[in-house]
Amino acid sequence: MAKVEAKKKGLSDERLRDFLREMLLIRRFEEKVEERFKAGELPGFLHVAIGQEAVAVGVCAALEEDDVIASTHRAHGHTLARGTSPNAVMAELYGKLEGCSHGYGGSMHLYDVERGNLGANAVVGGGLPAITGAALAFKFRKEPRVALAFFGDGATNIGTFHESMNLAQLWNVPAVFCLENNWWAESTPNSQHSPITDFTQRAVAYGMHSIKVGGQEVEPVYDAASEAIDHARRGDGPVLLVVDTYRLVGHYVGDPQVYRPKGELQKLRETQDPITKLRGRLGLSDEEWEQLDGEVTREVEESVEFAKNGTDPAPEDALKNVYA
Amino acid sequence: MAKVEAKKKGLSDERLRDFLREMLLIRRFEEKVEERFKAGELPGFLHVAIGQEAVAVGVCAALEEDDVIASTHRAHGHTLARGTSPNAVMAELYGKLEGCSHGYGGSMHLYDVERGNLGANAVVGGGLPAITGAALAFKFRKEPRVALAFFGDGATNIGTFHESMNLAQLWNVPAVFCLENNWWAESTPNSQHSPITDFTQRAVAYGMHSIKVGGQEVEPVYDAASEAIDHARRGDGPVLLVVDTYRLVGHYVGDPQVYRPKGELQKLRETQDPITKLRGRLGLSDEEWEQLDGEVTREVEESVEFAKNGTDPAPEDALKNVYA
Amino acid sequence: MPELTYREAVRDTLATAMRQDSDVFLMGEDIAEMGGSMGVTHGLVDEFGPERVRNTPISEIAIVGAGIGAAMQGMRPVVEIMYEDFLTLSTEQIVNQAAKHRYMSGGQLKVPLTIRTQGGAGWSPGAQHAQQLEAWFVHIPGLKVIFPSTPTDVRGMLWSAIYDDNPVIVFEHRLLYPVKEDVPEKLEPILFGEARVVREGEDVTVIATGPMVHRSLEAAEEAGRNGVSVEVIDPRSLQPLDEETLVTSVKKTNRCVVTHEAVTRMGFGAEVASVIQYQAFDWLDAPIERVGAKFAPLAFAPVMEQFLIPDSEDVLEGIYRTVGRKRNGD
Amino acid sequence: MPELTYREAVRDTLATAMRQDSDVFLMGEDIAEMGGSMGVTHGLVDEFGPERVRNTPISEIAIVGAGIGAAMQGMRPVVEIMYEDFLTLSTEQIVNQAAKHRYMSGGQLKVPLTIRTQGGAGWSPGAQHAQQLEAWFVHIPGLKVIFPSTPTDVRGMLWSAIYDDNPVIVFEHRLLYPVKEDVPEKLEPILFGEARVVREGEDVTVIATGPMVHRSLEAAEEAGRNGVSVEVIDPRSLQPLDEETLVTSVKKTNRCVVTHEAVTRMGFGAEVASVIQYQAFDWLDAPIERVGAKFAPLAFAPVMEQFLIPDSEDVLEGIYRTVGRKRNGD
Ligand SMILES: Cc1ncc(C[n+]2csc(CCOP(=O)(O)OP(=O)(O)O)c2C)c(N)n1
Ligand SMILES: Cc1ncc(C[n+]2csc(CCOP(=O)(O)OP(=O)(O)O)c2C)c(N)n1
Ligand SMILES: [Mg+2]
Ligand SMILES: [Mg+2]
Repeated sequence: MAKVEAKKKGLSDERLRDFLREMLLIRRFEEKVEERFKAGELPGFLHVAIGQEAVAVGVCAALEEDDVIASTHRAHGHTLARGTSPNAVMAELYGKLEGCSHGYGGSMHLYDVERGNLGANAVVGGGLPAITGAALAFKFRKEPRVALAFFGDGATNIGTFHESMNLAQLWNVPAVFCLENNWWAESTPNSQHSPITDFTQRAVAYGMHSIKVGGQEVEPVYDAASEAIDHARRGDGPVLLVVDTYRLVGHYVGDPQVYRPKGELQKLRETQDPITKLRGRLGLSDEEWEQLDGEVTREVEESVEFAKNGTDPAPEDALKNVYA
Repeated sequence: MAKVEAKKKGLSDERLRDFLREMLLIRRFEEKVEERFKAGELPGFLHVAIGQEAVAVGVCAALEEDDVIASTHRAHGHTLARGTSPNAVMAELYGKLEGCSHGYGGSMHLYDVERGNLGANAVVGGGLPAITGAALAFKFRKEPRVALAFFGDGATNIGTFHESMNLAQLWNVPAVFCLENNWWAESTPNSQHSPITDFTQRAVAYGMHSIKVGGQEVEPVYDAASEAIDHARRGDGPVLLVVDTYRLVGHYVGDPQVYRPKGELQKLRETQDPITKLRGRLGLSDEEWEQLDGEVTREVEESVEFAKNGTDPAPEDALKNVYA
Repeated sequence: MPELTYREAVRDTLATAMRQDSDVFLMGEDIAEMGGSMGVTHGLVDEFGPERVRNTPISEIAIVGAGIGAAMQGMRPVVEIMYEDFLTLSTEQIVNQAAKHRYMSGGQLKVPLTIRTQGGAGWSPGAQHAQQLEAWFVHIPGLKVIFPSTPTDVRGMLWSAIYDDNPVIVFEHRLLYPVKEDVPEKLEPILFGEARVVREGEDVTVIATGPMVHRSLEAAEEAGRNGVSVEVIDPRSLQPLDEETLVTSVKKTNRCVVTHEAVTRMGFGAEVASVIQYQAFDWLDAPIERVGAKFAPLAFAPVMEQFLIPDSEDVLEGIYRTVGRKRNGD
Repeated sequence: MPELTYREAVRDTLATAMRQDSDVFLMGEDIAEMGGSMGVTHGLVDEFGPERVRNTPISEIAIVGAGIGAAMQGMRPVVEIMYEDFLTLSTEQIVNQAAKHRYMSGGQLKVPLTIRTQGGAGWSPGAQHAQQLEAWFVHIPGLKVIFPSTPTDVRGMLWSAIYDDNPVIVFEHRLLYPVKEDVPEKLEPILFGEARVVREGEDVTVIATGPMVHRSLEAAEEAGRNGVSVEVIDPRSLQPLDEETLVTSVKKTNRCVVTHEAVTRMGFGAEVASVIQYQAFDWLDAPIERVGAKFAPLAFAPVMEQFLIPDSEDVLEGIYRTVGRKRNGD
């Protein structure tokens, strides 16, 4: 495993401000989703990524335009960070034709193929084999592209993870396996789902290169992701990128979290908020903060308006798109 | 990983002679199977374990009577070593009611529940989850029993292997995962199925204890297996026992082995025959050898007679045993 | 007669079995503190502890397989697969192992394993959280398959599943969990292979499973108001199947509608229709109607989802088609 | 007109596609030097190299999934699953992923993936190496399912599968590989959804798949000698299904036998029988007969195995039952 020091090439403050904006946009978007769900406006069920914004933003920023990703049930952040507009994501959550999956997918199936988003997956580990296959296609075609899968710590317990990692390393394809370790799989803590706490150990089984980084500060995440992605793109093989992070909310919106140790959440929210950290790092004045917050909040509000004004599919549309 | 020295507590020559007898019995049994298959007497298709006799014998000798095993498509050796009579195994290969699975199973589904053989599995990796579950039952019931799964190097690529290992370690059950690494999965060499050559690396992913030993000498196999089994029985957790060995025949009976490098087989047969090695170790005279060989050969011949004189099931028997 | 929801009935059965029998234990994702994603096992970990109410990793094939292994040792594990969609990850162990160990061993082994799972659309869970796959398992000799539709049935049948010496798959349905009913004071086991005549009638037999039992009852009421007398039968256990009760009813009514929430094509209704046309051929006055989901994955947007899955209107239309008249007699 | 075996026809199609199209490649266990466990891909690695004829680890779920990923990038992978029994390990990716990506993305994606597999009893492979599971996949919207029974059909249909923009599962059958036939000089694509009338007849329609097509032809000859004129139809593609050809035939003959090697209960024949009874109700003079495997896993001992799986005798009996007379007119 390579140790990643936050390389002191250093990102410009401007770039970091862009990251902050993106992270805050995701945060406000997720909060709005919680609110609208509780208000009974959103069908289905939802998972938000509050606390994990630096992972989505840091990793997606390190990708090139032609790269592809696969996401998970906790998909809003990845999708926004990959460039899909809040309008398109929110419209999808409202089940509208203007949604990024045209109302067919929903929260756990956000797609944006034009932006290299091959889709969020509601089956844990479900997206990993396809990322391996996409990377294989890039290798076949000698295209300098990388395929990256997001997944959680819980997903490392499923067979698809194992088989995909083994295959990717064996075939030396340009894939990055980005493990967002938030220490929980729903209500099941690390200690009840995995016999290890250092997830880079998973990579040893395949002789795969791994990189571990803390996920609450966006700059090191970006650096580590860049290193992993470059490694894969160079043809040096796939990488397991372990990002240790925190889920600062319930598993799903409305989760009473009876299983969570009292106080854990409060403490984490106070000490491990990636947005607070980045704001501090940038030394933003209250005024600057208010302005930024105002902007993204408006963007999110507008996405709700956009979504509500969107077009409902016709019932019979349900019979379209079954086959190409 | 613990390094296992062939502990010089040393097995008595008598015990080793028993091992040799057992190994030779398996060898002659397998040769007979090849012969009878080629003569068109045996239905279905068959995998023999010539070259791997020391693994079956060394490992099974280290088990207690109340322990249980699960085997693979290459099951004859394990089954004989676990104490099922050649008669019962041969009768099964002939599809007779006297067979150890009463004609319902066949070569890849040899069972002998009375002797703790929970069955051979024709699905690669198929038996591992049940071994984990059997071990869990022992733990529940506080019985000092161990459950052991045999499987091959190829099986380490399948999801059931991963999930079973993870679960076994997480729950600290008395299971031993005995990997018979013969470097091939059918026609696919190690280099085309696994990105590693030291299979103890697989255990690191679960923080599982592992032991590696060469499989062509029965004594170290026995010692390593004893250590692994004791470890599990003591409650110290499951163990991955890697036994590096050689398949001195084709994958299946009749396999032309077009894929195998010229000369490999010949060389291995000359240098890596576990029976030759043990015979040398014991310094058996030609006379002693002839006598032993005569005995086991007769036993095998008799098993063929027994099988041929066995009872064919009635056609309608096929509708029995579907439900308990 | 206590009133229980379907959810409580499942919980009550599990608790009762665990209280009397140390061989019974539960495994599944998030079944402990969280009580499972549907809250079914809520509170059980407090009474029975985390060893017997085991949270598992996300390892659908291994937990079914571990259940098989424990069952072969004589325990009676109840494994929960959170959604039927994830059963697709366990099929190898269910189909090749659980279903066949007894057979392949020539009768040496038993696999008293219960697999509980749930699914069902109607709440926009999307295409990977609502499939109904019971038909698959009916195709596999060695498995038993049940799909109880009421609190009383699930209580009695889950009990029988736990104490069956064969692997049993119990299909529950998301939308049935809150359904309430007075149930017998004492848990009464219900044998498999006995269909339940839910409502008697003379003109048409509706054979319905799971949520469609309730939707069919609504349709039957409405049809009754229009002068069509509908008999509703719930097979409850799909394997073994009580062909006799179904056939007897159709021989009386001469008309049949089969309905389930799963996709119509190759759904369980295909088997039922085949059995009925075969055994009641001379009694049938109209083709057997099948009412199931239309041929598409489950769309997210509620308007599309509703279009795909069958409701009481669809059953009613099936009833009217089979009695040869249009809705409202026009 | 060259003569090809079924095995050679598959190989010829794969080679032809790979020659003309660098997007086509093969993945599967032991498909390179060994040519697959059935020798189907024998020699292809020599012509196309190990990159395009890729041996894989024993990773059934990942290789199907990798096929999905490559297909989403516009390649046309052909994945081989050695035995249908092992498809049970891939079902999650087939059912939740391959079948649904297009739909869940609202039409953004295509998954031009071909999955070839084979199974079939009759040579004592035991209970885990001979199951026929085609019915499962017919239940899943988004998949296409074909089961060609002759060299000509497999050649033309495998071609169409490779060039279909949807996931297609190709069921081959162990005992069909050596079957020989004169095939057209040039590979002619065969569209899905067109059943083939294999033999014309007036009295009974036999709808048969895979090896049962051949066994049904034998039965038809024998029935003919006894004065019963049998039409044999092979649907060839099970999804989409050419209902019209099947129904038209039954409307002509007024009698129908459906046969496949898979277990009868919940087998593909259940769907066919349901469709026929519905659409040809008024034309049917007898209940539709289903002839499939009896309800048990596949036993090893040949005498038990033979008892379980249907042969031409069983089809013949089905034919005689449906025309209302016993064998040999007694
Ligand atoms: C195969 C499968 N099993 C179970 C579930 C139900 N489920 C949804 S999310 C989740 C936990 C996932 O944990 P992790 O991978 O760590 O992701 P996180 O939720 O922490 O982001 C589970 C069990 C599922 N979606 N897929
Ligand atoms: C899940 C599954 N996939 C494929 C096969 C076909 N198959 C039978 S044995 C074998 C190779 C197994 O290799 P390994 O595990 O190393 O055991 P060995 O044959 O070397 O003893 C394969 C691919 C199978 N039986 N099960
Ligand atoms: Mg997590
Ligand atoms: Mg091997």
